[in-house]
Amino acid sequence: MEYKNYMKLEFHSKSQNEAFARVVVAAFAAQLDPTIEEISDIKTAVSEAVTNAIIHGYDDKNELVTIICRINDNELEIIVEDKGKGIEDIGKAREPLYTSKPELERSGMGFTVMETFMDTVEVNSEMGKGTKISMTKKFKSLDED
Amino acid sequence: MEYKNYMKLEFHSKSQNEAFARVVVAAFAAQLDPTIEEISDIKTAVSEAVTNAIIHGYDDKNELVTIICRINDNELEIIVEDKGKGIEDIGKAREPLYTSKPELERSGMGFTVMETFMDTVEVNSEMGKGTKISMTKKFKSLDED
Amino acid sequence: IGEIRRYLRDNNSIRVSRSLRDTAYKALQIRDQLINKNSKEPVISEIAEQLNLPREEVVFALDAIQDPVSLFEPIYH
Ligand SMILES: Nc1ncnc2c1ncn2[C@@H]1O[C@H](COP(=O)(O)OP(=O)(O)O)[C@@H](O)[C@H]1O
Ligand SMILES: Nc1ncnc2c1ncn2[C@@H]1O[C@H](COP(=O)(O)OP(=O)(O)O)[C@@H](O)[C@H]1O
Ligand SMILES: [Mg+2]
Ligand SMILES: [Mg+2]
Repeated sequence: MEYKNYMKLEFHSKSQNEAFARVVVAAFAAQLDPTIEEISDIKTAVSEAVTNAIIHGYDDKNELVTIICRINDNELEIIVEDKGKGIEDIGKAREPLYTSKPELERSGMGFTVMETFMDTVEVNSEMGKGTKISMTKKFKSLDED
Repeated sequence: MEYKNYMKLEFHSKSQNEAFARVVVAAFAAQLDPTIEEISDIKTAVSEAVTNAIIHGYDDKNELVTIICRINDNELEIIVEDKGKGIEDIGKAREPLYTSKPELERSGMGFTVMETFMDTVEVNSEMGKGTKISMTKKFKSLDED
Repeated sequence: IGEIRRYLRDNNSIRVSRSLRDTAYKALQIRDQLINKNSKEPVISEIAEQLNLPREEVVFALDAIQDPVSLFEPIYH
């Protein structure tokens, strides 16, 4: 049977909202009946994308971050979007260990983490317009029943 | 110190999203360090408002419900909105035990419950345009410490 | 009097953060039992059912403790 669901969340780009955003996506994903490990994968990926929007996209200024989640059968799509400064060189940004803020002791592993825990990660960005990260993950759980 | 935060959530008017919406509001309210009782009050009120939007506002058709939460110091404002059929007589709708759907074994106590558990409840509605419930609750938690 | 007031207050105002952590630890216990019983990782609905809570609530509670996965993973050095 086809199963679809959708939600959109908008929140202030404050660091305390990172944990909130992570819980919202995980709670939505609960409908796909994941394991605790799968939930933890999703939360990790969302944390990285949201942290990037807050500290890189908006340079810690208070603006809005948007998350859209779509469920299509057993696949979850997560989009994290900011209207911030954008990424100049996406290829370089995605390289492991690359960070434009070494002074903040960033690890430069955010994109690598997203790629590790999600099945697909797509980055769209325009300088001065913002950045959109689209990630998908398929859940085994629903197949098995 | 002044403290402010904001979030907006949009989701399909499916009954399985009621538990999701309740947890989202609870997770947002968590930053006010609420007691178990306070969080349970809020969840109960949100459940009633969201259920009303789904079954009365949209007559179980699949449309969008919006929740906005604002924190102003130790006050939480929750707005639950639908673009559904609207309420003809708000005064009557708010009366304890009044329900337009007795056949569904509704208790008619939704608004009474919201009024009991929240400090203020405001209802705005226009026939054919939709309904907006605005509720506020002050949290003692932050005052005491 | 201050002592009594503090006692009453503490007992009437248990923070939700504490009850979330309690739920999370219970969820991890149940997860462990299910792994032992079925030799496979349980899904969230199986845990939620035993806790008699909606799945969403269990997911929310689990976020209250740090990294629930690594807590239960053997550590190799
Ligand atoms: N939302 C964003 N807006 C602007 N730049 C970004 C955004 N996300 C990532 N970047 C850029 O990509 C780089 C690499 O990101 P990431 O792998 O997460 O490492 P880190 O966050 O540790 O720097 C960042 O240093 C930043 O320059
Ligand atoms: N969002 C809404 N859209 C349209 N009508 C509504 C909405 N919310 C409440 N109502 C009307 O108000 C009445 C009373 O609501 P409530 O007190 O929650 O009782 P119940 O849901 O059990 O009927 C409902 O029966 C319905 O006619
Ligand atoms: Mg990063
Ligand atoms: Mg009702």
